[in-house]
Amino acid sequence: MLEYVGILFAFLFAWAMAIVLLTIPKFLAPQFPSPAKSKPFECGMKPFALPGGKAPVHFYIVAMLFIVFDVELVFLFPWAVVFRSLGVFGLAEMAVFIGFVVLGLFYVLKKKALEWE
Amino acid sequence: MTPAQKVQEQFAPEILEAHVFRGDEMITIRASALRAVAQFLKETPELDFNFLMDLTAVDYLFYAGGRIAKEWRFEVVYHFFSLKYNHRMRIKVALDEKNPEVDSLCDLWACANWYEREVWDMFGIRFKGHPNCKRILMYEAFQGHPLRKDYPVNKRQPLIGPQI
Amino acid sequence: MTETRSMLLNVGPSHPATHGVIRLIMELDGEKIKGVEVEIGYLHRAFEKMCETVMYTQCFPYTDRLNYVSPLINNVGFALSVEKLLGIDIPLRAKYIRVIMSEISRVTDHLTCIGATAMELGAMSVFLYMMQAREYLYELIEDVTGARLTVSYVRIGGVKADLTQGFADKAFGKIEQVRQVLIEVDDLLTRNRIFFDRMKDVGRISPEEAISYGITGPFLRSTGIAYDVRKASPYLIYDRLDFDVPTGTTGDNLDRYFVRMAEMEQSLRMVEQCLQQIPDGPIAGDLTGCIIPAAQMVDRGKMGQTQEFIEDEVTTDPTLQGSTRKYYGAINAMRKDVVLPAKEDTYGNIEGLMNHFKLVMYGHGLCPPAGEAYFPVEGANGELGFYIVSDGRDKPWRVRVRPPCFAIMAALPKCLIGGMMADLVPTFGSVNMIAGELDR
Amino acid sequence: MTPSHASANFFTSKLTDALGWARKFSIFQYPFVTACCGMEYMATNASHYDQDRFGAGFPRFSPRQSDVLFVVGTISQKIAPVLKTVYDQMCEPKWVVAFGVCTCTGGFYDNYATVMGIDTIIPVDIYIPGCPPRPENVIDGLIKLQEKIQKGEQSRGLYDPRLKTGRPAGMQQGYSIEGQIKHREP
Repeated sequence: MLEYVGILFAFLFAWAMAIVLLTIPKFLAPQFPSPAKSKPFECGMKPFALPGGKAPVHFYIVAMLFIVFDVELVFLFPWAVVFRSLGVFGLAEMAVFIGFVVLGLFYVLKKKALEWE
Repeated sequence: MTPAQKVQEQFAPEILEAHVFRGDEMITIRASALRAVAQFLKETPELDFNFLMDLTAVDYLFYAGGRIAKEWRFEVVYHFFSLKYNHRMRIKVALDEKNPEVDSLCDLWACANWYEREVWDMFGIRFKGHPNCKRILMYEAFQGHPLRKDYPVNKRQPLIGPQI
Repeated sequence: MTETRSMLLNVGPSHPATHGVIRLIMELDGEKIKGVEVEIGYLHRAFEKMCETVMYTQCFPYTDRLNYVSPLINNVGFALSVEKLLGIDIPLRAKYIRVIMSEISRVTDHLTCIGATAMELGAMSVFLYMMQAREYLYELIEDVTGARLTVSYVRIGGVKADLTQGFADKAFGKIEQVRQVLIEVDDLLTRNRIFFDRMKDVGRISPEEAISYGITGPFLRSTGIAYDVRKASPYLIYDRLDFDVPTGTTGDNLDRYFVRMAEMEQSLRMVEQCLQQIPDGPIAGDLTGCIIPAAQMVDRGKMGQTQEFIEDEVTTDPTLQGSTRKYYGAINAMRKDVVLPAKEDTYGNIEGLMNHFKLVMYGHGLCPPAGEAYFPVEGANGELGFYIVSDGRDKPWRVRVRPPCFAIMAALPKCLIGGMMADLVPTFGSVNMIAGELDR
Repeated sequence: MTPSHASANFFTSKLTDALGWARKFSIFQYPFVTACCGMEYMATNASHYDQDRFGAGFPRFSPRQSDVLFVVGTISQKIAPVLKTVYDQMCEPKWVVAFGVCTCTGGFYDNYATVMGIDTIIPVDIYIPGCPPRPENVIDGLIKLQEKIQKGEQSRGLYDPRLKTGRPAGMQQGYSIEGQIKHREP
């Protein structure tokens, strides 16, 4: 149980840092809100469309693909920790896992999902 | 046969003035003849003016303090250049003060679009047939045409800031 | 029924990609550019109106703020146009000096253009190397003209001052250093995969479109047409120098980069040839010699002993940049109604004083004959023409600058439409739009 | 909390000094570059006259992330509203540096198209004269700005050009007499 205390402290420290950094400017920096300051910045001109309008579907596809490969990366971390003890068996297991994801990559490339047409 | 002589021989009635100064040939024509002359300069094979180098205007209001008489006030000046024959030509179109208007050459040379917008912006000379003859250098709210001789040099129309 | 609408985006005046003063209203379909509307005029400073309110010689400070990246070429262009109006010729040494300074100024222009484009594509170190190379050339320009950027060095009928002592070998040294930087940048950029892919086949323009838009300069030469004013209608002494005009083939960003790099090499070669061929006139540097103090000269003048004054040199006040008669004849046309007399004559004898008075007093000044002249010069972005109308009085009636990058900016939508949003950055960098020259 | 000098007790003065010190060496500048001064701005930023030695080397191109507005080059009437909007959208504490004589007083462009000095539209902290100012001038201006930041001062107040921070009303008028074309009777 004891070894998990480290993670708890890391967690608390992260929250503490976030809270401190967010609140310090409230005390130290001068605040002068004005209507002009709240408008979105578009190179000094009046923006055409306020943000939050509709976005084309290509962005969505690219975002989804990123999520898939990012999650695959997350699974590699636990393997990296016990890499030595698992030995060849771990390597084979991971090769299969990565193989499936690379198969997915080839499918995406063949389907031209990354092209911007 | 220099290009100027060819144009003079072709469009004799339309020409108001033609002279050579320091090696530059220039011909002043009436506004109505501009499209025909431009077509002629561009299409005839031995002239082949494929470059419209520059298009500007000059305001001759009260020229030289009145010592030199000028029947017209504005002159729109076209500088043509031929890449093949490497010769240049200057055509000037005389416009009086009441309604300075001349045909647009946007469809012959694409660069005429912006040059004509600038001449409209600076001199207030209208171009018939120009796709969108808006101001190009000054802002929309600007009143008047600054490069005219009767526009004082530091008469400001500020968008924001003090009204001086 | 799904209705798709393109997104209107403002790549507005204050944006790093548009170098601060151009507003592009982009019609975007996701990342693809469907339509562009270019809005300029954010740096319109009324150059042409100001030139109408000042005398001819006072226009020079305005001309070097036109294309402020290569200011000397504007000065030379304006001076040549007024000299054509006056119909005067300038001494050979002054022509050589004008060509040397123009070519150095052209190299600084290309250095800034390629440096800025590379920085906008992420190659920060190339920008710093290019700025370092530009500092070497600014040192050269500063030695001769006194200022780094806004030099106002050229005068109608000659140049302000002669080259300094030892300018030639210092210049050879600096040119060698700039060549080293160019080799380094060539290694860094030309075979760099990212740079190559970002620039290849981006912002293409066809030769017919380029001609129809009246584009000249590196932009036109990159499409394969070898039109260069220095070769087509050689002025000053460009017919004596051997240089070739580099051209590209496809007219895309990469070809414009190659054309500018090759042109820098040609310009450096030209400067070296000029420094070897220049007719040696007395260099302005040596100010010693048997000279009479000005006060003593005035006393002798009062007593009428003035015959031998013309040859004697006068120690003018050290703040008056010392003696100018030594190199006067070499770099100024012998026209009393155009060029200011040498310092010694102005303070030494009454003819010089009257000559100086007639030239600088309001209303008297330099009065070209009534008429007009157009003189094209090869600027860094293309053909830079000055069309001057004079009415016989001392102020120009109309000064019109043919801005080379005006036509290129008119053709910008042609290069951008169809490309991706990110292609705007390298294309705009290779257009080398200089706002001072564009909006005048 | 605008730092005031009157009766700053020990704690707040030490905090202001600490804040001033921290802000002084981490200047994020918004380069509002328009004209020829931009070339000298590049030279000042490059390796020879390095601005980064003073902590000001990192230009930020969004007013949200920058605290010093470097106005570099002539400000024409057309771009004046843009400059005003960018200034308004900057977060506090903010300073403005007028880089070059065109921004200080309009320079020799006394005509219909130029704003004669940006202090007629926004309050300015440091004026760097010169056309363009040599990089040494710019760095000297930067050091003066750092002293101002260290003291926590800021040219504040509504930019009412006539009264508080703008130049005296007399100076506002088009003060060049010579350049004016006498009105011509046709």
